[in-house]
Amino acid sequence: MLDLDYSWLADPAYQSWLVVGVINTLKLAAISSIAATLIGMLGALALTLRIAWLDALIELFVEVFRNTPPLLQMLFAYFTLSTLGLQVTDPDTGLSMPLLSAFACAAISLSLFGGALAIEAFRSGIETMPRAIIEAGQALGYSRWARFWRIEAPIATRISLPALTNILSNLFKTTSQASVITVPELMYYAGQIYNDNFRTMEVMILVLVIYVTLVSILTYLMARLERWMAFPGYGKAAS
Amino acid sequence: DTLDTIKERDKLVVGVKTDYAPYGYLNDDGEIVGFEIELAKYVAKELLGSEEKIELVPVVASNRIDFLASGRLDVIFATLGISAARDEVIDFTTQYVSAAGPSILAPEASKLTEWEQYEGRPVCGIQGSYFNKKMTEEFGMNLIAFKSQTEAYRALKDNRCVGMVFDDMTLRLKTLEPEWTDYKIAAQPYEFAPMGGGVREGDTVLKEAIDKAIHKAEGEGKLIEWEAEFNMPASEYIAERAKTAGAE
Amino acid sequence: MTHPEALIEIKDIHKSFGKFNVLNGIDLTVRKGEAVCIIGPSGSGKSTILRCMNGLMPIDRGTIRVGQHQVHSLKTEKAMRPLRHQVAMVFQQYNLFPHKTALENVMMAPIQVLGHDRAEVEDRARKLLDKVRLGHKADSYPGQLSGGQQQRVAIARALAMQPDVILFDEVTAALDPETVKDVLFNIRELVEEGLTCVLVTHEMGFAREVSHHVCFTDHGKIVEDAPPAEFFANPRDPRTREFLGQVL
Amino acid sequence: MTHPEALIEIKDIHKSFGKFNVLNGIDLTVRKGEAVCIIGPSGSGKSTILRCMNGLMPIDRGTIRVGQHQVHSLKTEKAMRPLRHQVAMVFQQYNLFPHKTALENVMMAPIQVLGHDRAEVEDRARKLLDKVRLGHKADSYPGQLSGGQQQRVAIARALAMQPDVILFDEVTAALDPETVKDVLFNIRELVEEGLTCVLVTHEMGFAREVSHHVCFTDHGKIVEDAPPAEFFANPRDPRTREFLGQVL
Amino acid sequence: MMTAQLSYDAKKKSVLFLLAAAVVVWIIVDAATGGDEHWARVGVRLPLLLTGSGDGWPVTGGFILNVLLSIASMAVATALGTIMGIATLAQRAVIRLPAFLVMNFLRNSPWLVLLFAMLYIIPYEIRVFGMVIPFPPFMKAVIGLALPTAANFSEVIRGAVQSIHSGQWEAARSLGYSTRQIYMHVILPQAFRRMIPGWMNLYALLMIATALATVTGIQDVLTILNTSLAMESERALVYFYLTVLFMFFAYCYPIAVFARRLERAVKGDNI
Ligand SMILES: Nc1ncnc2c1ncn2[C@@H]1O[C@H](COP(=O)(O)OP(=O)(O)OP(=O)(O)O)[C@@H](O)[C@H]1O
Ligand SMILES: Nc1ncnc2c1ncn2[C@@H]1O[C@H](COP(=O)(O)OP(=O)(O)OP(=O)(O)O)[C@@H](O)[C@H]1O
Ligand SMILES: [Mg+2]
Ligand SMILES: [Mg+2]
Repeated sequence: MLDLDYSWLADPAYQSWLVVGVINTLKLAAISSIAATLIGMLGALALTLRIAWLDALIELFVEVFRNTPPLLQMLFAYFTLSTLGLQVTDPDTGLSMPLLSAFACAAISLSLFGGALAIEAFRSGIETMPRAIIEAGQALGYSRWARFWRIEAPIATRISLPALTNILSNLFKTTSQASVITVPELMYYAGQIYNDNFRTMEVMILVLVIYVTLVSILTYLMARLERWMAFPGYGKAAS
Repeated sequence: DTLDTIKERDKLVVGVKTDYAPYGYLNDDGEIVGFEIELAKYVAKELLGSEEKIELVPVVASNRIDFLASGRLDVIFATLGISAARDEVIDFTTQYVSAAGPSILAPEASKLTEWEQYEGRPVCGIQGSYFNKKMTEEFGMNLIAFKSQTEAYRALKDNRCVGMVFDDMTLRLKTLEPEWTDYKIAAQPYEFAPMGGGVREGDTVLKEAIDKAIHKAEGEGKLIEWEAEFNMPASEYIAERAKTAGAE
Repeated sequence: MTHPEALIEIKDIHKSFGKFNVLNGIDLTVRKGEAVCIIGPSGSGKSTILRCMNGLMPIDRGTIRVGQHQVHSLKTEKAMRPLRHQVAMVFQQYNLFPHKTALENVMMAPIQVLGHDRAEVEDRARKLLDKVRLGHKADSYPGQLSGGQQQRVAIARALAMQPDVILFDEVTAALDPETVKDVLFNIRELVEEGLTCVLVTHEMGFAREVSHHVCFTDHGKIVEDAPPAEFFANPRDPRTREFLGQVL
Repeated sequence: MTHPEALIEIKDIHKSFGKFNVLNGIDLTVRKGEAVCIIGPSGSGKSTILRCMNGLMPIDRGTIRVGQHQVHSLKTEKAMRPLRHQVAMVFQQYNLFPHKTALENVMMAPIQVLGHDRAEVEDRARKLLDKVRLGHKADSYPGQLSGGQQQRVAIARALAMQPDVILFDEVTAALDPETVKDVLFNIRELVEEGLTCVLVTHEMGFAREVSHHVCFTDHGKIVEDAPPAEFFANPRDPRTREFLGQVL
Repeated sequence: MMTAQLSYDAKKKSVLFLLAAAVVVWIIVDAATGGDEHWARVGVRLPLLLTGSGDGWPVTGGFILNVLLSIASMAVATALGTIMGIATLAQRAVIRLPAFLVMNFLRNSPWLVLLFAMLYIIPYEIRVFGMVIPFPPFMKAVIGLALPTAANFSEVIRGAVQSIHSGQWEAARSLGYSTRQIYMHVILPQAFRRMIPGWMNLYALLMIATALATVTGIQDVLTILNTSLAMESERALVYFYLTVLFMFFAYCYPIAVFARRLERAVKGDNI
């Protein structure tokens, strides 16, 4: 039924497209993962201060970004932010052009989307902190800050790690949507290739395999990190 | 085969453009209209007896062939340029338009008037255009390919690219629009490309039935009428075809 | 009337959770270097008294003085820190930090809270672990220790702070008799060295052996307070008599 | 040699977790209608013995017979079900079903597993709850009960199965003396009615009062097995003597 | 200042209220300074964006199609995910391992790519005994979205089942329950409560992902947005995007809030 023809892989143009595509996918995923994790940590940290106006802003940010499609967020950033004034003058042609390239738009959208999810994850890690641990810290005379840094943050990080793994692998998968705003990543070049050689099925299968492999490597590394950070008798990784 | 299926279901499923005036686009009421839409309706009438027995499925360049191949569509009338590579995966109907190949739309001030000058520069384009690989491989452009024309025009206006490469006629019509008066055709087309409908590889019976319908339309001068209706410049090619078809 | 030598002085404290009154006017005085046991049926408010004593739980009415601190008037976490440095607590559920080894659990607070020298603290911590016979488990995480071992780490952790007062909440529950005896010896030694202890326990033998006086709580009140010999031999209150009569 | 009247017969069982040998050749015989207590230091394998007896944990070597069941040769969950109908267990942590009320916890298994008549089971369950003095708590969820009350519901749940044998794992840990006494009376009554009991406990008074003979485990072996009078007055094994010497 | 007396929650609420008010004011000011023209365009196209037809009836696409798509996919995903989840918990390796592989494959592939793949793997028409059963793109989109959702849901089920304390298994076993009975009477009733928040979160995620269905060629709100933008001016673009973003937000936000409330409620009954 399926007779798959992969002879097109011999074409050097396609080969270089695939390589560039994978490199750009990795770049986009790495940048947005790191940024999302940082946003998540800072956001959750800010929430522990319990400053009402700051918390309201963070909550708004989280809800807006996690309740709208990242695809739409990227399109919005790409097509409308420059209309709203984010422009620079191109020194080459003297014309004004958008400040943010397609790649920047995708990276920023994905970071914010992932960051919103990460804030939630870290926040819930801090919230599920056993009351007993907090009391022990209090009883030993820790100040609120010292208690947070020395005791709660390390434990919360550990508790949040599985959720973070989910978010980062989700983010990695979402990078494929950046093809829609012409970021030259894997999915974009996949489109270029099958529009050229019409071997859609073969191209899609290859792309699927590449993505699954890359995401599996990511989740494997995160699982290693979980195990490395584990302390006996706590969480799943220990047992 | 497909023709039987069409008759059985009593409806022709056609893939058309919705963002490609004058061939297929949405009017202010949100209806799909255009040169190729009229053609498709005509074909439906010929095959099934009524213009109404038709389902218009919006497609873009990058998905039209897949939709056809996977059985979603019976036929496409979607500004499909005839090329050897495509002929390997689908069958073309008789061609009904011969348009100039790609040209480049750029701001009035642009000094890039030769194709070779675009090497290494960002140029907007559309995913699924038959000349895309030539642009990157031969001219060395940094092609930024969008899914739809709307997006590509938008990106050109934003100066995300120094020009937009696309079918000459469409771009020429664009320069006539009030918002596009300070744009010009910077690089001229280097070839002419005929356009035809597409059916699945091996759908010979359907292809012949459609060909017959198109010839009939040409003979009745319908295509010239539609040209006028949708403000297309009168093309010699269509007039020529109408003459030969009428003579038969 | 104030006892001049009293280290801890609790007067008429009340505490309720919603409509449920847990403490109904508790009075208690503990002199420096004394060990006081609190016994009583489950749910009678024993743990709550300890929690109030080091400010983990605010009270509704009454006064608590520990050393020079007026606990009931300390409102912020910050204001309570000097109190906490002076009063340590060993919890019913141990509450060790799961992400640190036994040794680190003991060393953390003196270094991080009191700012003591690391080398000196490590030396002290190792001595304390030896004292509770856990020198060989210094590098185990709480999850790798048995209940009795965790309990002893918790005691060492409290002692490492070199407090004036330690509050023990059911240190012996779910320990086997041998370990109970161990803990008893440790505490007795500490008291002889001048430490003040308040202990909550279900183990009558333990209360008899360790304490200078014993309090019996019921329905949020202290209904009897006497030296252990008198308390166990001649309880005056009928409720105490009934309770002690049940002991096997 | 087989004891003809022995209901439970354990011979030379071994069990290890990885490299750690928990059970090193346990022999134990329990006659019908007897109550046997197992005491010993924490981690000596007491709970493990109980778990092996009703097949919750497979053993590495040796034989276990309960009634007519050869427990060591039952390989599948399914094969163990008749055994489980005969042997009930009360867990150290109670393990009540939190989504059911006290009454439902008691009624569930007889209806769903044994297929008994609902009305009859409800009647029996209410009587059992009355017997453990919890008739008024029939409609409370486990989360609304105190530890001692949960423990008693767990006992009622085990009894509702009308088993021949009940295994009790530290039913008295963390209960106050009054509640311990209550539980003691209940169990004694059951034994008088002909039930066979195996109990693990840390409470020496309890062991003395309730049992026909007492076993002392250490390092995965039973080092002493004697009637309580003899066991507590004249322990032969030095390890037992040492252990009992620590009891306050 | 008066706010100094307010409690934390009251303060936060009032800040959020102020933010909402600021947005409303901004819209009014913008409308007064020329934005009304663009909003009018949005108004004209709104029925098209919502239902896919210019006068709002019949429903052939648009945002309502996204909603229908999400509901249909969730139904399929729940059924598939339950089977997959229980299969990954099976004791027999012949069932567990393949289920585990399939689940991981689906979980690790991007939704967009899976949806694309569905386009080519499933035919548009199936012929059985001369009957033509059409397989419209809507169905393809449903399956394409349901597959990754099912894989995620099976994880939710697994997580919930495994979060039940092992003591419950032992207690039920020692009462003589069979494995099937233990799932039915003891584990699933308890796990169910813990699954609901995860299920709802997943639904919100799925709703958001329906935007990707534009690649299957169905007239979802994003496809329509794009085609209608062809007829609109540059400035109106912003207003159109904001409108569609708001549609998703307005639909998903209440679900997410409700899910979180349930999550908190459930957290308490860990035994
Ligand atoms: N946060 C709370 N909300 C409501 N009631 C509470 C709360 N904390 C404790 N209680 C109730 O207060 C009473 C006293 O609790 P406390 O922990 O002081 O008892 P205890 O004497 O230490 O008992 P035990 O011997 O079981 O430890 C109990 O009846 C308990 O149900
Ligand atoms: N799953 C396991 N993996 C490894 N070791 C285990 C496991 N379960 C129990 N053990 C070990 O086996 C030993 C015996 O455990 P068991 O629960 O039978 O002790 P016990 O005599 O009941 O002690 P306690 O009085 O504390 O309940 C302990 O040292 C424990 O650490
Ligand atoms: Mg207590
Ligand atoms: Mg045990």
